[in-house]
Parts: sequence; C-alpha cells; structure tokens
Amino acid sequence: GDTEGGSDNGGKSAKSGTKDNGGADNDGGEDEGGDTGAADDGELITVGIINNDPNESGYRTANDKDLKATFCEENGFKADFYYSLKNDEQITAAQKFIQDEVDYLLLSAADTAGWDTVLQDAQDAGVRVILFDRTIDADESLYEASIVSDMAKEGQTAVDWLKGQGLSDYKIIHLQGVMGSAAQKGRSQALTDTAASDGWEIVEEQTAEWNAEKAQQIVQSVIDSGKDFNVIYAENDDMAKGAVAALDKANISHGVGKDVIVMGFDCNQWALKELLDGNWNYDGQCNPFQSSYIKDIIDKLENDETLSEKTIIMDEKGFDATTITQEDVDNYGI
Amino acid sequence: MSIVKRRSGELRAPTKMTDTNLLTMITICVFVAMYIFAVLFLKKGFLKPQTFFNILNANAALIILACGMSLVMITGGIDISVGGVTALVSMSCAVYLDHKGGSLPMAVLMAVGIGLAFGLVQGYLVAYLEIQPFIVTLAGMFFARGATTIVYNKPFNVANEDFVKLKATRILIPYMGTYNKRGKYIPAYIEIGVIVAIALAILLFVLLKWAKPGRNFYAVGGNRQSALMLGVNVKRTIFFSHLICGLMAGIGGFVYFMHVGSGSPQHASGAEMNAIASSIIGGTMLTGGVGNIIGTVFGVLSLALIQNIVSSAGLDDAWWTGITVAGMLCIFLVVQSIIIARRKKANAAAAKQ
Amino acid sequence: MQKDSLLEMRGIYKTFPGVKALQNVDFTLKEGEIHALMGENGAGKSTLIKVLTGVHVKDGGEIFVRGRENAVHINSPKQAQALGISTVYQEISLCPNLSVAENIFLARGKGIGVNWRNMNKRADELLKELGINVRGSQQLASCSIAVQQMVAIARAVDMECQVLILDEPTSSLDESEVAKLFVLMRKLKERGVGIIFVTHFLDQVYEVCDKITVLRDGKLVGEYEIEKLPRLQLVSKMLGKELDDMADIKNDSPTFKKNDEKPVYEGEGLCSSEGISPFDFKIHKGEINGFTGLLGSGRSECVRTIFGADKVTGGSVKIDGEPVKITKPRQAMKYGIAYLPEDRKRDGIVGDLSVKDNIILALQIKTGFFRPISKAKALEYANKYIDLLDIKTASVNTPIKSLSGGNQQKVILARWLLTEPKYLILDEPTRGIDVGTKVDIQKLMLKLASEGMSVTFISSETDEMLRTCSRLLVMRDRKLVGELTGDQLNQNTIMATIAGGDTNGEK
Amino acid sequence: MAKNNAQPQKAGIAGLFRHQIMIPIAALLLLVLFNLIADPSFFKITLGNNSDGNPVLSGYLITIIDSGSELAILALGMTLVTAASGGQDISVGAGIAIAGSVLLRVLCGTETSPETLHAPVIVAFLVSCLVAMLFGAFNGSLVAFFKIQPMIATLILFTAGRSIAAWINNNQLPNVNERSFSYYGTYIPGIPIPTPFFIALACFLVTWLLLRFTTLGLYVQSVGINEKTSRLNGLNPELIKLLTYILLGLCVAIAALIKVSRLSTINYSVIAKDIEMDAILAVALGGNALGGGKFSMSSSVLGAYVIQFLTTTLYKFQVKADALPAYKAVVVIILVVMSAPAVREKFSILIKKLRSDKTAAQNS
Ligand SMILES: Nc1ncnc2c1ncn2[C@@H]1O[C@H](COP(=O)(O)OP(=O)(O)OP(=O)(O)O)[C@@H](O)[C@H]1O
Ligand SMILES: Nc1ncnc2c1ncn2[C@@H]1O[C@H](COP(=O)(O)OP(=O)(O)OP(=O)(O)O)[C@@H](O)[C@H]1O
Ligand SMILES: [Mg+2]
Ligand SMILES: [Mg+2]
Repeated sequence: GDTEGGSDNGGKSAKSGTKDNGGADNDGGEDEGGDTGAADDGELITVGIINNDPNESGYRTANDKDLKATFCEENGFKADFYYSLKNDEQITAAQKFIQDEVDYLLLSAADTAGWDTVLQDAQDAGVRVILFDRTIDADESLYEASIVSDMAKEGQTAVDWLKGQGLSDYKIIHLQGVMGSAAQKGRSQALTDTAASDGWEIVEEQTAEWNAEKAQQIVQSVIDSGKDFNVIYAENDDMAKGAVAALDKANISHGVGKDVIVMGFDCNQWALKELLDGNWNYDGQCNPFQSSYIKDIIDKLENDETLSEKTIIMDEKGFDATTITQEDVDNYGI
Repeated sequence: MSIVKRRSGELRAPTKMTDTNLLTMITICVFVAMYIFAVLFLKKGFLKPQTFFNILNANAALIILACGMSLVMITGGIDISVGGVTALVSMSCAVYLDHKGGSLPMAVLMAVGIGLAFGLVQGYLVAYLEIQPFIVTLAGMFFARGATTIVYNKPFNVANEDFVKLKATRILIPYMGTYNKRGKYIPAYIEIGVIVAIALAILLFVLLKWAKPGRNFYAVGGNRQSALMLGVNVKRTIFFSHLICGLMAGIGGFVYFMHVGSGSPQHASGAEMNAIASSIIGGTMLTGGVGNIIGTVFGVLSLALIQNIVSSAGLDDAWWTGITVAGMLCIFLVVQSIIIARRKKANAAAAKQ
Repeated sequence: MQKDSLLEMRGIYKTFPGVKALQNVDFTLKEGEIHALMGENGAGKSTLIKVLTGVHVKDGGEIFVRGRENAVHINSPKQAQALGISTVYQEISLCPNLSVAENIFLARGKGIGVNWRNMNKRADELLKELGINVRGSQQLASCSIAVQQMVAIARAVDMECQVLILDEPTSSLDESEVAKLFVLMRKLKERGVGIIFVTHFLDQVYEVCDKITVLRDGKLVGEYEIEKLPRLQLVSKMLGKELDDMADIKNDSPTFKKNDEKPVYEGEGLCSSEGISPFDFKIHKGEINGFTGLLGSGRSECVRTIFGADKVTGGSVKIDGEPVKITKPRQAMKYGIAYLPEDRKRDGIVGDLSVKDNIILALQIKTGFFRPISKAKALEYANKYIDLLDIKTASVNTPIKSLSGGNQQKVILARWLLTEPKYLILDEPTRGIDVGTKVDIQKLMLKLASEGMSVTFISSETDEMLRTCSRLLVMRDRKLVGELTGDQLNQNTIMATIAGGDTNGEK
Repeated sequence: MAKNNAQPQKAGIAGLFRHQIMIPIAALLLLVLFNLIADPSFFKITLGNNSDGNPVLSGYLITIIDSGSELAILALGMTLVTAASGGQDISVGAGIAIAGSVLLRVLCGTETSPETLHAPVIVAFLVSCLVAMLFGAFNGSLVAFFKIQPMIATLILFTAGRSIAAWINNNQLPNVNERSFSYYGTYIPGIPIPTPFFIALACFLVTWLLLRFTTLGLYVQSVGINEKTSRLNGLNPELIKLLTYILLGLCVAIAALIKVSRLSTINYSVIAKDIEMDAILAVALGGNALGGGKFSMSSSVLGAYVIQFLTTTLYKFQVKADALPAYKAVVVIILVVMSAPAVREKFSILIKKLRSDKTAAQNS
C-alpha cells in the first residue's frame, strides 16, 4: 500500500490529505455560498450528479434509483445526471456542470485520483461539492462532505468473520474489483493484511474487474491447474457468482459446511437468497442508499448551518449464511 | 485505320473544391450550427466562452491523437494503439515522477520516447513486413494496455512539485471571463496542453499541405501502386506515418497526463475510437487519400460538443447519453455520406464531358 | 556496353508463380531512337518494362545504363527516375485524389516545400504546350480517362530523362492526341532521348518507330530495323506462325439476310440516367451490328442501357416480340443478354478470384443462389474455354489479376460465352489486344452469328467493324444520328455521318 | 500490393502448405509445443461428476473448446462481413448485450428474479435473434446503402448498444433461476462435453453447408473484390452486404444466448467486453485479408480457438488478468510476423539457397 490508506479510512480521523495536496490552497470559499440566488423560495435547487453507469452492478442500480427518487422536483431539486465509468469523462462533465452554474455537485468518482483541479474550480465558482459512495484522493477542504461506505471496515468485518471460521488452513482465491477503486482498495487491504499476519495462503489473486465472466474464467483456470483452495473472497456479488458457476461446473461443493467458503459483497437480493439457501457463506453489506444523508446535508447548508462532521460513514453489516433470515433478505437486499 | 476523335470539350471551370476541403467545410458548418443550437436552446452555460475553452482543455490530448490518426488514415492505414499508448505514457510518467522522484524534462522525454518506440515498431511491421495495420496496432493496443498495468496497476495522483505547478498553469484569456450567478468573476483560461495541441495541429497541417513528404502521404493513400510507380518511396512513407502517429500519441499522452494529473490503467480508454471517429467526422476517409487536419480538429470539437450537449440537455436516464451520442453520430455520418454520394455522381458526370 | 546505347538489358529472367514471364531477354536502346516493343498479349512486354523500372525485381540478368560503369540494380521506380528513366505505364498509374499538377510533380525535384502557385503555373504551361484541356489545380478524378493518360504522358515528358517508356499510351487517346504525342516523341528523339514504345497498333509503329524488338512467350524473337521488317512479317514473328488469317475474313462487307422473325431484342425510346437521348434499337437473330461514333459519343451508354447496367429511366423493351422489363443486369441476363464491358479492370475482372471462378461467375449467378456449380463441372467449363480462346494462364486457379491484360479480356469473354447468350454485346473487346487475338475474336463473332447468336460490337477501329458488322448505328453527341447498311458501309460514309454531313468534321 | 497474399494454389500437399489455414494451424502447433515443453499436464483431461452428479469432462483443453465457442461463432459472421464489405463490425460486443438483454426481458418480464419463466427459452431466443438481426440490418444498410465505412458505421451501435441494452430492461439486471436455462452455457445433464462447443460446432456445420450448397461464398468474395463487376454480372452488392451483416447478427444472438446462459444473468456494461477485437483478430489470424475478398471460414474458426488457447495458456501461467493483453500482443505479433508474406518470402529464399548449396555439395 503506497498512496491509499489515508483517504480511505479518512472518515472521522479527519486527516485525509496525503502527500498530494500541494496544488490546493484553501480560501475558505465554502462559507459564502448561500448568500445569492440559489436558496430563494420557490426556486429549485440545481444539482449536478455525476455517477458511475448504473448497470455496472446491482449496487449501482439501487444507488441510482435512490438518488433519482430523492432529487426530484417534488423535493425542490432540479437534478442533472451524468453517467460514466471513465474518470476523464466525469471530470469533463464536472467542468460542464460548473459552467452551467449548478448549486451542488454530487460526485461518485470512477477513480480516486485526478480530481483536485476541477474541485478547486468548483470552489472558486462557488459550487459546493458533496462526495457520495466513493472517496477521492484530494484535499478535504475541496468538498463540503462525503457520504461513503467504509470499505476498509467492510473488508475487515468480512475478514474477521473468515478468521472466526477457524479453518485449519486457509487457501484463498482473491477476486479483486477494478484496481484502484475505493471499494477494491479497502476490501483488498483487509484481506492482504490479515493473510500476511496470520499466514493464510493466497492461492490466486487477480482482478476480475467486478466482472462475473472474468471471475468465472479465473476460477476455472485455478481449478484446471489442480490447485487446492477452500475460500473464495470475491469483492462483489457478481464476481462471487462467476466463481460459483465455475465451481458448479467442476463439482466442487460450496456453501455452508461444504468444501469451499464463498464470500461476496453488496447484498444483492439474489445473493442473500444464495446465503439463505446455504450456497454461499458470507455477504458484506455495502449500503447504496446515501441520498437521504446528502439531502440532509444540503438542507443544512441551505440554512447556513455548519456541518458537524465532514465524513459520514454508512452503517453497514455482514451476513452469515447460518444466521440470515428471510427478513434480512427483504430488508437489506438491494 | 481508326477514327477515334472526340468532341472538343470546353475547358471546365476548375473544380470548386477537392473532396478534402468539401468534407472539412461540412464539418465546420455542422459544428457551428450545433453550437448555435446549443446556445439558443440549452443552458446558458454555452454562452460563456469558458464552456468552449473547457471543451478545448478537455480535448487537447484527443486533438493531438486524432491528428496523428488522421495522418495514418490519409495513408490508408489505421492506428488503434493510441489510447493504449496514452495510458502507458501517463502511467509511466506518473510512476517516474511520483515514485521514482524523476524530473519533469526527463518525463517529457520518456513520453516522447514511448510514443516513438511504438511508432517505430508498428511502422516497421506495417511498412516493411507488410502486415495489416489493424492487426499490428491492435496488438500495439493490447500491449500498451497490458504494459500499463504491469508498470503499476492502480490509479494515483502525482504530487511531484514541478509537475503540479505545470499542471496548474493556466493561460488566462483577457476579456473572456464572466460573472456567475453568485457574482463571482471566473476568468477564462486554457491549459498548456491546448497550446501544444494547436501548435502540433498547425505543424502537421503545414507538413501535409506545403511539404513534399506531406503530399506523399496523400499519394500513397490515394493509390498505393500508383504512388510507387510515380517514384514515391511507399514503404518509407507508410513507416513515417506510423512513426509520426506514435510520436503524437506520446506527446498526446503527456498532454492527457497534464490534464488529469494522475496515472491509471483506465486512462484514455476508448480514446482510439474517439480519435478515429473525430477524424472521420472531420472528413478523413478510412480508405485513404482524403483528409485534412483542420477538419480533424473540428471533428474532435464536434464530437466533444455532441457529448456536452447531451450532458446538459437534461436527459436523466443513464442510457440516453450513449443513445443520443450515437444518434447524432448517425445523422452526421448519413448526411456526410449523402453529400459525398452526390458529389461522386457529379464527378462521374464531369469525367464524361 | 556499346558507346551509343543508353540502355542495355542482358539475359533478363523473371518468373511469377507458375509463369516464366521473361527468359533470357536482351534489349538495347540507342540514343535518339524510338524503339517499338512488340508481342502478343502476355508476351512479357509490360513485365520487361516493370523490371526495368524497378516495379518487379528481376530474377536474373543485368541492366546497364549510360553513365554508369557497372550493372545497375534498380529496386524502385524512384531509382529508375533518378537514373533518367521515366515511364508511362499501361494501366494509368496516377493518384486520383490529387490534383493534376501534383500528379505531374509528385516525388520530383529538390527541396521539401510545395509552392502551389508555382507548381500550378508550371503545370498549366506544360498542359497548354501539350494541348491538354485541363487546369493543373483540377482534381484528377474529375478528368476523363484520356486526359488522365495525357497527364501521365505530360509528367513523363517533363522529366529530364534520357529514356522514356510508353506502355500502350495510345489505347485511350483519339487521333489528334496521338498525333500530338508523336510530334512530341519526335522532338524528344531529336534531343537524343531514347524511347521505348509499346502498342498494338501497327500503323503507329510504322509511323514513328526506328526499331522493333519482338517478344514471344517471354522469349526474345529478335531485334529488327523497321525498314527491314514489313508488317506481315512482324505479325508472323509475333505470333510465331505465318499469317494469312487477315485474308480469311472476307473483305466485302458482310450481308445479313433479314428474315421475318421478330427481332431478338427491340427497344424503343431507351434512355438512362447517364444522359443519353432516347433511342430505338433492335437486333435480329444471327445479326451482327455495331455502334460507331467518336470517343465519348455515347456508344457505351447505349449498350449499357440495353443491358440495364446504368439506371434505366425510360423506354420499352421487347424480347422475341414479348414486352419485358429490363432495369437490372440480372434481368437482362435472364433474357439471354450478355455484356462485355469496356473497362475490364473496373467492370470486368474480379481480381483476386481465380480464372476458373471468373469464368463461371455469370453462369453461376444465372443458375441461382441455391444451385452451385459443382467443382468438377466448373473445372470442365474453365478448361474448355481456356482451350477454346487460347487463354494464357498458369492454371485455372491463378488469380485473374496476374494475367496479362489481353488474357484477362479473354477470360471475361469466356465468362459470357459460357452463359450461352442469345444476344451478346461486346464493348471494345479488342482494346489492348494483339493482332492475332483481334482476328480470332472477329472470327469467333462471325462464327457465333452464323450459329444464330446476335451480336452488338463496338470498336474504335472502323476496319474491324466494317469487316464484321452488317449494320452500323452512328452516334453523335449522345444521340443516335444514323443507321448504315449495305453499300453505305464504307469509311467515307461513316465519317460523313459521324461528322453530320459537314465534311469538315468536328468544328 | 501488400494487402494481397492470395497465391495460386498448387495441387496437393504443396497447395495445402500455401493455403492460409496453415497460419492458424502453425500457431496452434506452436502453442501446443510450448505447453508440452512447459507443462504437459496442460493436456490432462479428467472425467468427473458435476454438482448434479452428471458426468463432465474437465481440464484446460475442455476449457478452451468451451470458452472459445462464442468467439468462434462470432468469427463465422465476422469473416463474411469482412469479406463482403472490406471492413469489420465493432459492435458485436454491444450487440451481445442487446440480444442478451432482450432474451432476459422476454424470459423474466419486468421481474428481476422471477420464480417461473414468462416464456419458453426458445421463444425468447427467437425474439433475441430477430432483434439482433434487425440491428445487423441497421449496420448493414449503413454500410451497403450509405456507403459508410464499416468500422465507423458500426461505431454507432458500438456507442449506443450497451445503453440500449440497459434501456430494454430498464436498468435491471435480471436473474434466471430456472436450472434448464443454464444448460446452453454449461452442460446438458448426461453429456460430458460443454454445450457451447456443440452449439459452435452446429453453427460451423450450418455455415459449411451454406457455403457448400449455396453460392454465398462466391457472391460474397466477388462483391468484396469488385463491386462494379459483381453488379454487371447480375449480383446486387448492397443486398449481399446487408445479408452478411444480418447473418452476423444471428451469430451475435447465438453468442449472446451462450454468454447469458453461462451465468444466468447479464451485466450490460461488461458482458462480452472487447470481444469485437478478439473476433477481428480471429479473422486476421486465420490469414484473411481484412480488406475484404477471399476468405477461408475454417481458418477463422481455428483462429478463434487459437486466441482462446492463448488466453487459457496465459491464465495457466498465472499472468495477471489485467496484464494479459500485453502477453497476448507479443504472441500475436510473433504469429503474424511469421506468417507475413514478406517474411515467408525471405525464408523461402533462404531455404532455397541452403538447398542449392546442399545439392552443390552433393554434386561435387
Ligand atoms: N504480377 C504478376 N503475377 C503473376 N503473373 C504475372 C504478373 N504480371 C504479369 N504476369 C504474367 O506474366 C506474363 C507477361 O505479362 P505482361 O503483362 O508482361 O504481358 P504484356 O506483353 O504486357 O501483355 P499485354 O499486351 O496484354 O499487356 C503473363 O503471362 C502474365 O500472366
Ligand atoms: N472526351 C472524352 N475523353 C476521354 N474519355 C472519354 C471522353 N468521353 C467519354 N470518355 C470515356 O468513355 C466512357 C464511355 O463514354 P461514352 O459511352 O459516352 O462513350 P463511347 O462512345 O462509348 O466511347 P468509348 O467507349 O470509346 O470511350 C466514359 O465513361 C468516359 O470515361
Ligand atoms: Mg502489357
Ligand atoms: Mg465506350
């Protein structure tokens, strides 16, 4: 781990600036936002929302739906959406929103890096930025708040659970998400650290880029090679699904009390069902419903209240196949 | 005996415009029309000069890549490695500057070097071993993309001081700034990359228009066999087209790097398709022999403008972006094709006179 | 190397896969001499030239050029240019996307800048001097074939060269342009330039040349002074047999006995998108007729309209008296019409396909999508016509594009004969074809007609038409202006009709 | 000049050696040889039982014929398109997303995870075929009637395709729970060889029959080489180009069925990602000129399996998934360089020389 770390668990520790905030000098622009225009009664608050493509995963679809439901005209918002999985396109869109003079810029960045300049521009123009879902690698003063999942914590919860299984030996296939995304960093870090300290064997560590197809191929290849493994740690449900497809083909049993432990993240409804059926063992929650928090923050800012904390961390838990109930599936499935 | 004799045709007025110029004109007109449309019907952002400058800033690298691409396409080839090279350049420079504590000039050299190396190898394979350019450069793209992740597989910001200073340097444009609704004065600016892009575009334009080696590119693209028989060194011309394109990709990669300020394996993904599409929109033909750098520049701007219009047209569902961009592209291409077809007919009729 | 020779080629060998194109060929060009290179189609003339100019790499032999001690190795046309050899190739080799001036000056001269104004000016001067009716700034693609050919010539002449090679430059030129070219050639000759001239027009050879080198089947037959080689002997040297074939074709104009049957084809008020004025046309069973007129008078367009090759915009058609609709080649083929187009490279051959596939193509399309011709059958057809038309090819599987021009033409002829048409249209089938084959084709036509096929024949050489056609339709300015039969079939009447009664001919 | 390496075919063995199919065969042999030397266990195939207790074969080779199937199917259509229109369709990946989305939309209706399917699989498949062929026709008409260069014409769908796919299902990512649906992408109970291989085989056979018992091959080549001539000989070049794109559309739908069935779900933005590049590569590795004209179908299919062989080999040697393209590129370059006519010519001259030296030595 070289550059991450800082920004990822940067929540309440409130120290996020790693070594790269050289270009960003604060001029405290955030205080004077509310004085003109925007908050006039009857007028809609304009927000520009930059998000990843909703069909990236079930998680993202839920996230997008949630945002759309909240930032609608009935609630007093005029929202423009821009979707892209490409960081540079997102940056360009941010510049565009600044030109369009939105009041708020909501941002879920594709990459953690590369955002400081455009956020500085936003600040200079008096556009207030709120990060959601994903942290970025930029100085804290450049945004008002960030509402994110603590990926490192998610990872740690999962790894702790795994530790609790008390296997005689751990032989793990580690399927990573797109390298460099906050979720990948956090969830990988936990496993890598623990594996090193507890002497777990990582049979295979590959990025399947959130992609079920790739995950299937990777696991298939491990099976073909005849290597032994007893845990699949997939950093999202889709990849876990791909891995399981490969296992099924090769008649390797998986799930509660079987040969291979399957772990996923995101809590898709179908994934929780797999847990309920005992086909998978663990699913870590990643809460996509940030919009109400964002709305709170915007309301506060409009009323010139100060924010109590810069980083809000979503409440999340992990589910074990042996304890999960239908109720959980209905409540937490996305 | 033979009685071949012909009606004496009158001297026709010199044909109005070459294919190249015609296509360029179409592009420029469409661009202007779209911009006017945007100003009239979309958010007021389009009235601000900075919106235009932002398009330039964001697309400086693409302009450079597309110019190189046009050159290759004019000679009848294609280079789909440019996006990969861009990613490789930015990642290498980022690692070099940030992890290895390298210096800025060396980083620039490195960027140019990587570009040249790709151009050299691809050019040799295409020109001298006569392998299909699509395959060679497809392999080039695969290689560059893979190599990028081998260099380093995560995105990260570059904190090198010189670089950050360079990246933050903005060239302010006087009298173009505007006040926003909060009463703040926002100066208008362009980035250094834009200057580089414009300079390179002009350079290439001059090369293609006023230098003999430049005309050889057109000759080779128009008819390879004929060009050979007219005494053009076809292989060398093709080689140089790839070399220059590689060089442009290297420089473009660095400009891209300056714009985003980070290294990432995902950088510039799909840039090759954007570059090709821009060139085509700008009037360059994939079949070779026709093309113009000015057209290419406007091609890039048009494509960017389309995306910009779509993003501020208030189309909320994610799928609209892709569908609308494609729709506009489709209309554009069909119009272009109809105009070219009519023109061809006119040409054929002229040949009969 | 002899003192006064500009160029000597010794023992040249060149083999293509399956073809020995050149075997031990010697060739000498002296200062100030116009040297004809003669031979049948596929004899190796173009190959010899391409070896000389570095387009093909020779397999053996030596080339000496004046001013160089040792044998030179010419690997590219550029080197040939540098050695003072400039060339006009058989197939026009210019870049259609560039302007006329650029085509003239491409890859020439020193310096790296392009001075457009200067270049256009010089081009205009040059073109004017040669009497070519275009501007330098015009895009080449918008010029007619003949003009393109003249531009190629202009380029070659304008270069300071000591050797000028002209490979069939005259096949698409009209008389006055040929005359201009000859004046030019003589001028260059006086300056001491050596000229290699390839043509199938014997008249032209005897008009300008000093010497003749004859090739046959890739081998040297000999080099002769022009005075010492009368026509008949030249032809027999080229063909390798004594020739009295010309006499075989009866010299009196063929007569055609009109029978009472309905015409095989009858069209009324035909016109096409290519701007031809509506015309009527009919042909009877076993008749040979032809279109004549100046180049560009619309002969091709007429037959293309008949075949449905261009967009047909009007007119009514009857086949054997039955009204039918012909707007597409497919329909014409269905009614037994076949059409051999004039530009074989563009409209005739399918370059990468084998000779066999090229031969069966039309028949196959006629038989239909679900009834492919079996391999054995295809082979049989191909071999039959290769024998019948004496097509020179390495094998039935050779791609057609590596055949010589004349042989490609024969393959296309074979393609149409194979469909057993009732009515065959031949548009310039003899262009670029050697004398022997020309006669063969004419004989074939007569034979087919006697077997009941109707034939329409277009040729730029009136003699050919007079020898074969019983009826001539005269075109002027894209209009059908006359029809000649019987006694009217002679040069003078034809000329007069073409000129429109005005004896001064074209204004 | 360079584009064309069509050489006169000589009869018999010599002819075979000159035939373009030698290129993928040589590549395949090379890969086999490499694996034999590096680790012969690569070729081990074992018979086991899958989770349902049915017999299945497994091993790297099985993986290759399994995972290479989609590519092989696409290569069939891509070869035709390349031959007829002298360009490539880069929208096949997006097309798979669309076809897959349609398939699931019909199967699942608007539910994300229905208990029972809303329609029989065959109906859904036919609908998706229809849609894919429609999109193929769209590409084809842009190419044929508007004369837009194929790569650019298909760029339109390339840009829009995945969005359209998302739109069809209103951004839902449906799941099929029906077991039998997964048979198309995995195993049919009782048959130990993966189904995709059979599907690919069937497609290949149908294509072979099509080429054998119709004149499609000749028409396509003729149109690809010289459109004008083809028209004068009674063909309708536009129609034939259109036809090839529609056929490719069909291939896309079949590939989509396999892809979707493998996981019983879809992800629009990543399904069949970059498969267009591999499909084009397969055509090129098969020795077909990308500029159109002559083609050899079996070479393309073999080319597709060569690519999968390569991918699987690289996976076996634990090359990182994201670095994999780099190694692939190196191998591809080696392959195409070795098969380049210019290089082969040089080799044959060298061999000739060696041989003549030898005979000279014998004579003396
Ligand atoms: N590129 C090539 N590949 C294979 N064979 C060729 C090639 N070029 C020419 N040939 C063969 O070489 C022989 C000589 O052809 P060449 O073109 O020199 O004839 P030519 O005398 O110019 O005939 P024509 O009067 O018809 O132009 C022919 O049999 C031809 O098939
Ligand atoms: N003035 C001209 N100079 C040179 N080529 C011409 C000229 N006019 C026509 N042509 C060429 O001849 C082709 C056929 O034209 P058209 O049918 O009008 O003439 P044609 O009487 O058949 O003459 P020909 O077949 O001898 O060229 C045209 O497509 C054009 O390329
Ligand atoms: Mg010749
Ligand atoms: Mg004609």
